[in-house]
Amino acid sequence: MLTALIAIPALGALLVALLPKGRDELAKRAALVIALAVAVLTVVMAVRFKIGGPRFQFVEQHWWIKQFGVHYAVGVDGIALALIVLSAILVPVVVLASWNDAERSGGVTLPPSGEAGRSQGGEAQRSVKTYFALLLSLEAMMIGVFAATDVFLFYVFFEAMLIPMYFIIGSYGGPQRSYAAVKFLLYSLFGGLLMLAAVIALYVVSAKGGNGTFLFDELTKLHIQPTTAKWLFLGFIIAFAIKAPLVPFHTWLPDAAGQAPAGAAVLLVGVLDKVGTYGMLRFCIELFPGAAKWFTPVVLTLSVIGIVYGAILAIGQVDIKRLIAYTSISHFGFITLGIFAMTTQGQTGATLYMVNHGFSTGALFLVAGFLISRRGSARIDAFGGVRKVAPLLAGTFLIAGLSGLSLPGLSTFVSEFLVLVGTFTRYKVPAIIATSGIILAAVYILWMYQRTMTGPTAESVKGMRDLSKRELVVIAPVLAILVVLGFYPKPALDIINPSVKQSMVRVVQHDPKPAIAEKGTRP
Amino acid sequence: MSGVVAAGAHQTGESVIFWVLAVASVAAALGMILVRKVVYSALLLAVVMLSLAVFYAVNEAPFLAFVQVIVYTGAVLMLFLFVVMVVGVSSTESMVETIRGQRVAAAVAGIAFVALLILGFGHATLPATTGLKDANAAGGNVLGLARLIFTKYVFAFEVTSALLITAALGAMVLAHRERITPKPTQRQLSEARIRSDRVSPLPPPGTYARHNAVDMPALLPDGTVSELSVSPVIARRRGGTHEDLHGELPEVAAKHEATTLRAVVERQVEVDSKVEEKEK
Amino acid sequence: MTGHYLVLSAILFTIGGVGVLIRRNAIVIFMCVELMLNATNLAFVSFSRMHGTLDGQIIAFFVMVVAAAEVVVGLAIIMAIFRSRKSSSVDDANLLKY
Amino acid sequence: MTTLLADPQLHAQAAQGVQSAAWLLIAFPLAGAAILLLGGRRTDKWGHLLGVAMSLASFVVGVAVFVSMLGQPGTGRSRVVHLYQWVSVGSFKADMNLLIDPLSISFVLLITGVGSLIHIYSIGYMSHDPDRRRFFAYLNLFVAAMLLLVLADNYLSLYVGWEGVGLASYLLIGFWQHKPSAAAAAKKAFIVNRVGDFGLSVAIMLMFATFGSVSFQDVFGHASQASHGTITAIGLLLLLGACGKSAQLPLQSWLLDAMEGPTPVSALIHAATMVTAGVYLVVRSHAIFELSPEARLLVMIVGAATLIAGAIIGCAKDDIKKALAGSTMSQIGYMMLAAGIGKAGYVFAIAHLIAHGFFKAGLFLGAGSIMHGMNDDVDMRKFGGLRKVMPITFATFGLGYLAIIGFPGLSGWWTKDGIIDAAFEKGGTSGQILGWTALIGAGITAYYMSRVMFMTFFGERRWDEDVHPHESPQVMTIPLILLALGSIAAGAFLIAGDRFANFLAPVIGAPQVAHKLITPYTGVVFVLMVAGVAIAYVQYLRRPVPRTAPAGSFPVVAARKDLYGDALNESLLMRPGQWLTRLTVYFDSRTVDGLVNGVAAFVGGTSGRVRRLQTGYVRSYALSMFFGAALIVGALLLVRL
Repeated sequence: MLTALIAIPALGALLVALLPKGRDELAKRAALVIALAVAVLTVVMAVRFKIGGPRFQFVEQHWWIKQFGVHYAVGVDGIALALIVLSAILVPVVVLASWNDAERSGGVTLPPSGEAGRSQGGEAQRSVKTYFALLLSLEAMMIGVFAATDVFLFYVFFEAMLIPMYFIIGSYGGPQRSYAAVKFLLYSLFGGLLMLAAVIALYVVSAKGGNGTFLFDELTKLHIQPTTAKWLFLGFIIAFAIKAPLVPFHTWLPDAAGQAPAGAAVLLVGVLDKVGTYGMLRFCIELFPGAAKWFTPVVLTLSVIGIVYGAILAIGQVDIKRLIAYTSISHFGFITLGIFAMTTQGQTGATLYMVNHGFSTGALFLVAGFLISRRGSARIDAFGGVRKVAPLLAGTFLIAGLSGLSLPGLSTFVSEFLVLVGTFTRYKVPAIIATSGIILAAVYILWMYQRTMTGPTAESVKGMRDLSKRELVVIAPVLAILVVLGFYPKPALDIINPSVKQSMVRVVQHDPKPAIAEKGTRP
Repeated sequence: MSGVVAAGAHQTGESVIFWVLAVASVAAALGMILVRKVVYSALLLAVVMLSLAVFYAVNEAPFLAFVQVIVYTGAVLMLFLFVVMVVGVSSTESMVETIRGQRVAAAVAGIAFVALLILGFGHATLPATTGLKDANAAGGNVLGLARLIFTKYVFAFEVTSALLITAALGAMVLAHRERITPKPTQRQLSEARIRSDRVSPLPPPGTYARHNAVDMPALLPDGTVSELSVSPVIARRRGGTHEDLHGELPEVAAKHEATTLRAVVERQVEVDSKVEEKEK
Repeated sequence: MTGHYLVLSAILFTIGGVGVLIRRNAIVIFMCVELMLNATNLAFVSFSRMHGTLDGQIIAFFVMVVAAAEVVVGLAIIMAIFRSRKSSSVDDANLLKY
Repeated sequence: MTTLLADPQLHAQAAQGVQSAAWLLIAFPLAGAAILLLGGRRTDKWGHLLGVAMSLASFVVGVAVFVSMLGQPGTGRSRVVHLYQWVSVGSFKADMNLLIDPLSISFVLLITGVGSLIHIYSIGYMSHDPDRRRFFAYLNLFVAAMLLLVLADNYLSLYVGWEGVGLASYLLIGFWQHKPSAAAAAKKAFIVNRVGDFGLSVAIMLMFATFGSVSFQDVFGHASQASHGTITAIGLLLLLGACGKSAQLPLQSWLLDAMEGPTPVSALIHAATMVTAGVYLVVRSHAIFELSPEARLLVMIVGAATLIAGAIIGCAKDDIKKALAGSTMSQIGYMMLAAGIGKAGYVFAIAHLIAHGFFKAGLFLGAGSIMHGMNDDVDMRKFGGLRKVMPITFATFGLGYLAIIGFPGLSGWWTKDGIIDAAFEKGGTSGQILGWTALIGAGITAYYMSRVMFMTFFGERRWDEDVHPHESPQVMTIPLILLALGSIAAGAFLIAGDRFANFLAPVIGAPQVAHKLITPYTGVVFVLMVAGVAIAYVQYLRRPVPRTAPAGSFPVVAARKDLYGDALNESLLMRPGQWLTRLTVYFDSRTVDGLVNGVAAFVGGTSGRVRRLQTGYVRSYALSMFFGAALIVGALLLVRL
């Protein structure tokens, strides 16, 4: 089942890429059909996922490179399933959203060429079908990276993901796209190299007792003496800290997301960065519990700094997409905070946060993409009073924004509150500082909304048309999910909860008991 | 150095030869790299090679000595001279160094290198020279060599032969120039000559009282130099002064001759005019 | 005596090396290389005498063969360069640089 | 300390009968809002009627539940309606349950009752506004959120309602978004509310960390077991949340700007319901506040301080809505003061809250109908002599005015004097100080309310030329009349014979001492009230009111500037905040990014220089080879020696 999930988009990408040159419409429809097929398949898999069942389900395991003990091992537990569902839903939305974005790369520099696809001079005409082929191949690798239970396979997908994203940003992005693409690639590769060293070291350690292996289950049974565990942990954590931008390594995200076309930015921030936090949760904590506990104070301070620092930076931005990118740096601070608080609420909250953040920031990027493609510039002061001219666009932008500042009633609130509560039970001060993040969140979202949407309608915005049917069909499901998950998060929680409990048991970590229980019942 | 000196004490004759020829060869080698004219370097190299041949002989390698003399000095060095002739016998080059700091660095590197080597040899404890008497015993040096070549080193031998063939072929390919245009026949040459503006042969080079060198340009009636009188190949090679022109350049010398010639002619004219006045 | 010969060959070798570095004319450089080769031959021969085996001479013999082949090809190259560039100075052929 | 375990509120049984239909209370307005918002243009024609219908339906259900509750004996009054399991992760459980008990049902009635009247009123008021449908959608959304807030059975759902109400107020204040001032006011309100919500969320986290649960039952049940420090901390954090929402002193700056919203919004949200949420929170968590006297003391101090500040601001405002907003702030100060007093004060706090709901809504709607007549002009200096032109509005406004200044017999007199007596009965120096501040507050209230009355309805006409005020249509005057009746009867109905106290007993415990009607202080209050009215009479009726505001002395100027509340926020928070943001953005782009680009530039630079080594001259390469050879020989020697 999982292999099918990886194979379909990969083959689809190939198919779309091989279509004859001029047939853009066909390429788009084919990409949409494939993406929808994958989405349906994922939902079927999610439904058939037995809640109480064994931790890893739909497991497939075959030898890949026998000599190194590398398996093609795929299997999915609650956490991975949630993230695969997220990416499977986001991709068709993105394909539909960037229906005619491919011709106008990033909607900023390129002259909007006519439907015939001829562009009057300027940059070479970008082929639409390569854009969609890249998106589908990206989806294949995303699902692969979450489904891999063999550390080597995980690493291969972890690195392979960068290639399509690099090309999407590189050739379809905004004005400084090449700078952003190279920066993104170098940052992630640097991280990837450290991780490769750690993976190899892990193999060597596992090879001591019997033949070496990369299988996740065997590796967790391995007992690694503390100092090497710390080094291995460091190797993994830096790679993931770069991927899910923790503060010192975050400068690539605003550039990459700022320059990427809206659809790609959704996938970049919505799913690609989640691989970092997923990696922390799955590999850093479960493989090296001792080291994780040792490093926790460092990571906690970094994430708290990330929350406040990212939020303050977001307030100061002038470009919409960069602002949204900085907000997601702040959100990633919450996720890592939740993961390293090592309480069930914290980790479940963090996983749910990953899913919600995918939808909420995805929605924000989509609407921002519509806004920017209409006006042609991403600067906030280029807009003003859009609400009068395009109320529907303003409304969706507001809902997406509110999910950004995690308004209760929307799904982001549930996850954020779980993360904060989970952290508070064990580390009081970081939790309180992190909670101040919600005030900053309100400031950056509402200030942006006020400058772009309200007030007298600016001249340049007069002719802006409201959401088209296609755009509505794109944004409606995402917002619906945000609201439904906000009021009824039970299905998501039921999937995530057991696997987090199991991982906590494995890490021999139990939640701190309430204060009164410890003191016994006073009269 | 102590070990070395002790070993050689008894062959006085050999050491005499060694010291004489060693000094000669080192001087020749230094000369070779320092002298300006290329031909002189080639000849000095010959001196070094010949002294080496003697050294081979002294070191009981008569066959090599002869090969050195005949093949190496005889053929290879002559090839050098041949190329020097073609390329530029007189292309004396200026000894000004173009690359900054090249000379200093070369000197430093050289000294360091030789110092290290000598240090190394000094420390090496060389065993006594056993001499090649028994090796050459069965039929002399050549047979010994032959026996060794065709047994132990036969593959190396075959490979070198292949090497030589390819080298020869390579040289031919490199030096060969494909004829782009068909070789003009005699008829075509004459027709071209008639069609060209100059049918008469080119003026011969100038011949003057004290020198009749081929590269001396002839003078036209008005005293200017005729370019066509000297063949372009030689003209191109003319650098520097012509020895027997008292250090002057050929053109200068020619002009000098012209002025004297004109002076002679004008004086002749004055004399004639005075004569006519008298007759008037 | 072998030590003497070795020192002499070292000196000749170094002179050849320095010659290659200093002179600009291709042919002179080539001669210096030949000088270095001869210096090594001298060392081979003296070692062969020292060890009492003919191998040293055989190697010297082969060195000569290789040197001959090298000279042939080298000079052909110099001729070709001279024909195209009208100068035999090594420094003129410096297009392959930063 | 009363043994809390016996507190009836903790044994809420499952609801039966009509009470299990309580979820309809929230469902109706929520459905209304959803239909109107998603419906779009098509629902324009009948949109507002649907809005009113939903609110009325919710009111009817509320009354039904209230009636069914009256039938039960004392302890059986609090019921829990289990809807569904919302969040359960490990030991953290929060279900979407509705707690129906006397406290929450009285709030439900207030919200839906006054809410419906305001819905009807806004049909008339917003009749010519193109976005009327959206207005009613937001009003319904607000009612739904407020009901969720008061009906929640655990702090987390309360928090959802809490922020939902914040969102609704943001949308309604910024309803006329083309006005930049409205958009800015909306944003300011939401952010200041968010600061309060920060306090509330940290309180909830602290509760979970100490009690292992967030539902009222567990928290109040085990409250006594927690350490005194944690309880005080929770109390203070709850107070911070309450101040945020009820615009109490530290976080009061947003209320006066909130007047940018349409008047029905000011009436519903910023007078009757939302701003009272803070008081509800304090009264609901009375078990916590009773355990920590420090927290209670702070609540009283905040209440008293806001009381005085609101009154002073109210005196200096020429804009009728801002004056009423100032008075709202001070009245809520009274409620906070009462809630802080403890067991004795809760009844009066809630009673005053309900009475205030009626007459303040009446005043605001009256102001709305005046503005309606004076084509939306709010400057009282341009009113005057409106009593003959708008008789019904004058009458209803007058009744509301009498009620608020505490004219004996009307509702204000019952509840406010009750608070003042409770303050004095508390005893001790703090009791005296608080009592006297309340008394002085009552005096100032009388002064500014009379000022509003005289400037608007009495004196000569100072209207602009093109203005010709007329009485509002019936659809606006009927709610005014009903509210006026409420402001007359409400106080008496609640306080007389401790009817309200017994009704609330299951929630806050039985009242210790029967409330004496005439106490020594009622006389003092009456005297102060008359003095206030007299001063206002002298200043604003005898002397003609200048059309432009005279340059006032220091206190007047300060009051006009909301006692420099905004200036304080600006200099303490806003300016350093902007400066910090600019600095961090600069820091991020220069150092962190600079570092990265710096490394790249360094590598580029060095490679540029190293490239120069390739001179192209064969002889320099030969030289490096020679040096290499020398090194190798050296190394060999080194190794050998």
